[in-house]
Amino acid sequence: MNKLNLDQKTIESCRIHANAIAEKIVRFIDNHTTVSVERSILRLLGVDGVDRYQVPLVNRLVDDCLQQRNCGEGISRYLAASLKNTQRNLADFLVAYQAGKATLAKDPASVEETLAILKPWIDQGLKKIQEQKELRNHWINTYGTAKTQIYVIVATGNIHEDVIQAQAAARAGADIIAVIRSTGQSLLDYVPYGITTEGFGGTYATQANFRLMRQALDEVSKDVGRYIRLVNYASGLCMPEIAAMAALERLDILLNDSLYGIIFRDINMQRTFIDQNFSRLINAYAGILINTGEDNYLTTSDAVEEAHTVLASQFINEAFAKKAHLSASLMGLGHAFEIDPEIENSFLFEIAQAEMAREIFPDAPLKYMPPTKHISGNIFRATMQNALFNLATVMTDQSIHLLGMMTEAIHTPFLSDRFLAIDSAKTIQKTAKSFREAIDYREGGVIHTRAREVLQKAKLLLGDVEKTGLFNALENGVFAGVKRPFQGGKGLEGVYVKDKDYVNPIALRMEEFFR
Amino acid sequence: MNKLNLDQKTIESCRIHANAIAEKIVRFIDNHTTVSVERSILRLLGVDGVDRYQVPLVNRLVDDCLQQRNCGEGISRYLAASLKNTQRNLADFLVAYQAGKATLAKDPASVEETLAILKPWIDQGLKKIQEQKELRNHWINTYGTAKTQIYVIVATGNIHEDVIQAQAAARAGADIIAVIRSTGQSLLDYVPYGITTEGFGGTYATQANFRLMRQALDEVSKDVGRYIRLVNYASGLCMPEIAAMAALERLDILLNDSLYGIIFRDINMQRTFIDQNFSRLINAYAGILINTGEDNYLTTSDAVEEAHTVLASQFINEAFAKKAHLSASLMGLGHAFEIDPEIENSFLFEIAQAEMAREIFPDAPLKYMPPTKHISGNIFRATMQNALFNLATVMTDQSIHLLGMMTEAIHTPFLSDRFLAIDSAKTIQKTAKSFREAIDYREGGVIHTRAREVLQKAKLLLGDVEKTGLFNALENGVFAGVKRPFQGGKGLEGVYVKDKDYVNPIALRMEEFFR
Amino acid sequence: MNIKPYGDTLQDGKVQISFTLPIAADAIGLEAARQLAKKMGLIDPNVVHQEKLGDHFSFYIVYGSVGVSIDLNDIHVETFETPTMTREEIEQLIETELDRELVFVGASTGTDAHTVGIDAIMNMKGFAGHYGLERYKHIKAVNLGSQVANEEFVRQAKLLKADVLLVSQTVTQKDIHLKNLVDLVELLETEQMRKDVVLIAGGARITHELAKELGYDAGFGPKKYAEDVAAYAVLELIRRKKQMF
Amino acid sequence: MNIKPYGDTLQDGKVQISFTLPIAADAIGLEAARQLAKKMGLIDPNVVHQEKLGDHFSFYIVYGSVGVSIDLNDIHVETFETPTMTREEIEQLIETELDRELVFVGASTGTDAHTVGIDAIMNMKGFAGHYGLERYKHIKAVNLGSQVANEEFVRQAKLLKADVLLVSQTVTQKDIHLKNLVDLVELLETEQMRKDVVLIAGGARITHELAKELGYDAGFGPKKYAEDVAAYAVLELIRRKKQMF
Ligand code: B12
Ligand code: B12
Ligand SMILES: Cc1ncc(COP(=O)(O)O)c(C=O)c1O
Ligand SMILES: Cc1ncc(COP(=O)(O)O)c(C=O)c1O
Repeated sequence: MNKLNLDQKTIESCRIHANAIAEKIVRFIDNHTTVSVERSILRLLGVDGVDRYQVPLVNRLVDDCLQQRNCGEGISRYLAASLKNTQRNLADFLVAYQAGKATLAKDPASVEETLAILKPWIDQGLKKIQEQKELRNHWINTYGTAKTQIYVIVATGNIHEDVIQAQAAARAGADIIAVIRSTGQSLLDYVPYGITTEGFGGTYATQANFRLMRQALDEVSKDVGRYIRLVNYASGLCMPEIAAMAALERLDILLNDSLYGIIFRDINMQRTFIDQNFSRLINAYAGILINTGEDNYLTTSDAVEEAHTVLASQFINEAFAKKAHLSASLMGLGHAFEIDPEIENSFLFEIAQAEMAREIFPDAPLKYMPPTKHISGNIFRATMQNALFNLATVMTDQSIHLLGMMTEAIHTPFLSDRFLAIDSAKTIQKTAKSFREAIDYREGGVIHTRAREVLQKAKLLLGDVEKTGLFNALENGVFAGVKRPFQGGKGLEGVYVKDKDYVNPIALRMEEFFR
Repeated sequence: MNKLNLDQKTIESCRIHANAIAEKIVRFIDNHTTVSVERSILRLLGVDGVDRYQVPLVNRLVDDCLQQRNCGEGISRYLAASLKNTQRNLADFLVAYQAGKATLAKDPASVEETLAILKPWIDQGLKKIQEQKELRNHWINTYGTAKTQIYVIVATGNIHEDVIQAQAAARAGADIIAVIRSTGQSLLDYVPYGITTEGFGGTYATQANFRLMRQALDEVSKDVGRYIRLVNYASGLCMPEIAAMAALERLDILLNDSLYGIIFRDINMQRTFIDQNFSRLINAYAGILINTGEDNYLTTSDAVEEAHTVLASQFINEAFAKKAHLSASLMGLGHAFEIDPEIENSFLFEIAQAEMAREIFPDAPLKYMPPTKHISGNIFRATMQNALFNLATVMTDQSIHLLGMMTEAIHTPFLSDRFLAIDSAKTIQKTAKSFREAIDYREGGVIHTRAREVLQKAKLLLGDVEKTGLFNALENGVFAGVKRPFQGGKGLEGVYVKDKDYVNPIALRMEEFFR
Repeated sequence: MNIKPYGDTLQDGKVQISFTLPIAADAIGLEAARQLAKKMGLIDPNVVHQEKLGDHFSFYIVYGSVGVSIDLNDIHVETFETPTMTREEIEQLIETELDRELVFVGASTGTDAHTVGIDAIMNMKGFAGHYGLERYKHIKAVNLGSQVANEEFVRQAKLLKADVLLVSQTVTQKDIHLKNLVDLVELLETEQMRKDVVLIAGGARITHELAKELGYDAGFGPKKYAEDVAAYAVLELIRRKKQMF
Repeated sequence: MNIKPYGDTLQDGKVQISFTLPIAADAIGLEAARQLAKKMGLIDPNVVHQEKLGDHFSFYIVYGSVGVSIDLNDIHVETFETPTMTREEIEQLIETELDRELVFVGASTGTDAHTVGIDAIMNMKGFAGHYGLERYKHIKAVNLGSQVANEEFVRQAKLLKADVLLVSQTVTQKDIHLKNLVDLVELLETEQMRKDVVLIAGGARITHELAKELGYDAGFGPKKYAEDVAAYAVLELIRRKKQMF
């Protein structure tokens, strides 16, 4: 039952605008590839490992391709040619390549040849993903999914310490564990390798770390009788690669949003839209839920004035996700409880925003972020703010409930911070269980009025963005007030126009799957 | 606008039962007096001070009366006779009496003579009270009264330290300061004298302490532009005496409830109902708001099962208050947020209870107590619980908002505890300002249903109590599950049947005022 | 084994502290807070919050790492882990080892009006799902209620021939409970009854260590229920009985 | 003057502490918590809460009185009370004492992506009602944004002939900010630019003391705004100018 009775026509208009906005970008995307897309293909074909300077083989191969050849033809065609020329299977070729005994072919194979030669590895990669997907579905069917899932982060920098804390959190009631990445990883144009024990404000996302944590969570899932979901970030310069690794290692959720990278990490917009599209295709194929980053806008710009930008961005993200075959059930659109509590009726504004998201995206597993910007070193006040947030989550029936920490303004969570947060969230879930069904928003009340206003403003904004185009809009700073030039930012050098004979054999097969 | 639409007929029935219950007790009260009532008369006539053993003169005089004469005739008649016999004015007589140079008259004066002789002192006492009342009204008219007033306690045992903390709290936003009494004071059959600097879990209630604190609050009231109200306890064995002192020293609110004394302090029920009646008359005359103690029941008995006893008791307290001429605007009926948060939907039960009280007693300045029983040493969890309570206060439009302290399970409040509590309450008042007007309770939802149930059960209970009589009901343990015998408990020895020529000259004049 | 507090990494020593200082909320206050934390053993204390509490007070929240650690080998908890026994086991034990009705007399003494704690231990209904002593076979549980003066308590104990005395104290402000508890011991000694009873104290702020210090046989705090108390008392009575022969 | 923490009575010394221990939540844990509090100088520590955090960790909340006190005479806050000046006063000061345009170059350096802090100081709009440096007459404020490598920062500073460098650091986990801040000083020294600029650090966890230690001229933490920074920098530039003659 809709509690706000928002105007369906306005919502529809928003979707039409958003679709048109995404459409234009997708046309651009379709003509381009990036180094990271190419590396992801290699990863899904089974290329792994690093050289003795810790440079991943996938980077070595793609760099070779770049330096001597044209990446716009697609790494796959060179790889296929190499296998053909050397008459080796992939594993053997890689050993030889790494030992300097084989090089990447000078000329690419044809598209047909490529598909034929690589077929065994394509099959193998996709099969592995499908197996992981089935395994996940099996777990979920066995244990079910909480209506509101409790999401906490671990971020010690040391994966072993993270494991201890993740398991403890799961036992205490957490449903979802996110391993925050070390600051700066999103700016690296490669994915670090192996188990890592040192990071800053987070732990490096590596395939080995993924595997270690997945195993630990599977273990604890059995004990607690809940499937504990694992989260990482397919964001920054290696979006599709992380998605590929996540698909292979059965991560369940990925923070995955180019807009975040553009705005907050100054990643070049061309690069990251292209990367995002392939990463979302992989996610859709692997059944990985994505979380978008709209919540971050309000940490930078004013939460009262700019609330509609969050909604507008959610519509755009929805449109992009649809185009990458993500179903609504995998669109964890983000929003946040970020208004200054010193503003009169700000709690009601928050409720309006959260309820609006719920009503407009009824099938999306919305991700609701806690207050962060207006949390100070006063841990007691923070505890109070988080209690209000926890109640808002129950009131508006959010799906993914990222818990606020009392030490938000101080450090990444201590073990005890997480426990106290889980205690608060679970207690409020219980004590206010049927709150949503016990109240209605009064017609003309602050909540009602606010929701309408925000929706209206989002529609106008989307109309404008449709007119100027998303690239221009980003240049003009529509989101979070941050302006980014089309040619600026990090990673543009990794963008290539596709040759007319370009092929991405993985994407082909995945697209087929969805047809 | 009523948010629960409770059945008005059921409410009316409750009031009829409660009135009948109180009626019977009042008939009993009318035939009796107590040592404390008599001492109060003396206090209002201007008798003050202690002897060299720290025994108050009012106790000395009434004890004399008891030992040698019949208290049922009323101390006033003996005092009047003494003045007449010694041809002294009151002050001189008291000096002589204290020096052992005069004694209390052996025989009482007649009623007419008594009224005539004591008139100057009666006039003087009542005038003082009226002046204080006018002063209070002046302050209130100047500064207005917050819709929801923030109430905090000070309880250091040292009145000077209390003063510092009370002023600090007022500056931080508190509207009402209660000075908690030292444990055990309510069992003393006299009121301690003078400024005190040592108490246990509270500070002794003395007239000198009252004056000191009133002065300090007047000072700070001017600075903050709000009239800061002062609270103490007219409860225990000296109910009417404390009321008299409070009237003279311009206290604004008194905790004043015999049921509390009976149940939690094992005060004899006869004694305390008689005491209460006169204390409430004084309060009515002085414009002092009373707070009743129903909130305490749920600290002892189960808050879910016994919720209706709180409502029933509120009806009874209302009936008693009416009989003592207290207007609705002076009936600060008590209730509390006391359900275990681990119980499903307990927050909704709390809302139901609080909203119900609001709807049934629309003109009463309800006093809402924070969670106490279910607060543990986990100060962070307590902070969360108090946040929910603060929100409930806003949602249900309570009048007097007693703040919960994070250290409730540990000690009486530290200075910082009070600040953090005020910060939470004020922030939530702001952030959720129009919450009440933005939501409705859904027909058939948990809140609605619960309120109806509780009201229905209260009606049945009141019907039963009417049948058995309140004295019997207390013997049977209807409230808080505590049984108290009619002849048991403390203070019965201070109860006397009124002689047919008994007179209480103060009560006479006050009753006249209300006619 | 040496252990330190744990923030998010083993041996990081992280602790959180808060306190008020009776000075204004300025740079001097900040530095005073930092120095206080240092004196408490914090290395590099981080004053994460300063709040003005009126003009003459300021509140601080500090995080930091303590240098000190605790050697677990140095921890000697008086072996006072009461054996976990069920009500039935305890009843059985009384039957086989003592074979008589035991009398437990309890009260909240002095001016303390808190009964919920003593009721939790004694009354039929018990607390948090643990039945109280009244429900035990072979135990006569007499709950005198609250605000019972020590003299009255001792008088009743004598009268009822109590085997076990249960004293509850909740109000602890300015250490009022200490005085009250010590007075009772002295009174029992005067009356030459001390050795004839198992003397037990309880309450939210009572620990076994404290109770022993004050001359009690045992002390019980939060999260202790009737079966803990009964098990301890019965075993102690059995021990005393055996000693006598 | 000697001061102690204040609970509800002068000199009562009351503090609150919380921490986690890497051991189970049992009697040994309780005692370890108590002993730790004692080692931190608490007299009669009161462990008011113990909570099980999984099987291998336990959380404690402790109240108690510290024995130590702070002598206010021992507190020497480096006289770094920046004079409270308004924007207009600062502009005036530049005009009369320096008579030229000053160049302030700022950035959030290293991999730090937090811009809100440096924006608060530099951007037109400012923060919490305090306009930023861009709005000051006679100040050219160049905000390079975030994630600026030290090398790039120094290059721009040179290019722009910066008088004042403003460095913001927000992420402090595992002391990443220390490395970053120190590297910048070294780079400036290598480039022989250190003495030519007023070098200022800022951020939520930056204190003046820390900044000085790391070789900066000043450090600014929370609740500091453009006028504090500008006043300090301008006065420092004036001081240096006077010294030169
Ligand atoms: C309920 C309550 C009341 C009720 C009591 C009703 C009743 N029938 O008991 C009422 C409302 C009457 C009340 C009044 C007052 N209270 Co009161 N009250 C509380 C409250 C909220 C809960 C206590 C409780 O019942 N806990 C539940 C029981 C089950 O726990 P427990 O007592 O710890 O018992 C367990 C164990 O300790 C143990 N145990 C307890 N006793 C015994 C005995 C033996 C022999 C054994 C073996 C075990 C044992 O077993 C129990 C089960 O595990 C606390 C705050 C809090 N959340 O703790 C304040 C609190 C105890 N009260 C306090 C005060 C100051 C008062 C007053 C003095 C205030 C005043 N000046 O007006 C008054 C007067 C009472 C008096 N003089 O004693 C303070 C005490 C501060 C201190 N440390 O000294 C507290 C901490 C509140 C506060 N922060 O100010 N109170
Ligand atoms: C907003 C925010 C973000 C936004 C930043 C958006 C933006 N455009 O800046 C986003 C969402 C992008 C973000 C991302 C991350 N963040 Co962040 N973030 C915050 C948050 C919520 C608020 C910070 C803020 O803006 N404060 C408001 C400003 C005005 O305050 P301020 O910076 O202290 O500035 C004042 C003073 O310090 C001073 N000042 C500041 N700089 C300077 C410079 C000079 C020269 C001077 C004179 C003065 C000065 O003046 C200002 C006004 O008084 C804090 C938590 C919190 N509540 O504090 C976490 C927080 C800072 N983030 C944190 C982390 C770990 C991250 C991530 C690394 C997490 C991850 N691994 O994904 C990422 C990546 C970013 C990165 N690598 O830097 C941690 C840092 C932990 C630590 N101590 O190291 C915090 C504390 C959260 C937490 N508890 O984990 N974050
Ligand atoms: C979509 C998205 N990506 C990434 C991040 C994390 O930042 P980074 O990995 O760039 O440090 C966030 C943080 O909230 C996010 O929302
Ligand atoms: C009506 C009433 N009287 C008195 C008290 C305080 O208790 P006492 O003064 O008996 O210690 C309370 C406590 O809440 C109360 O509600």
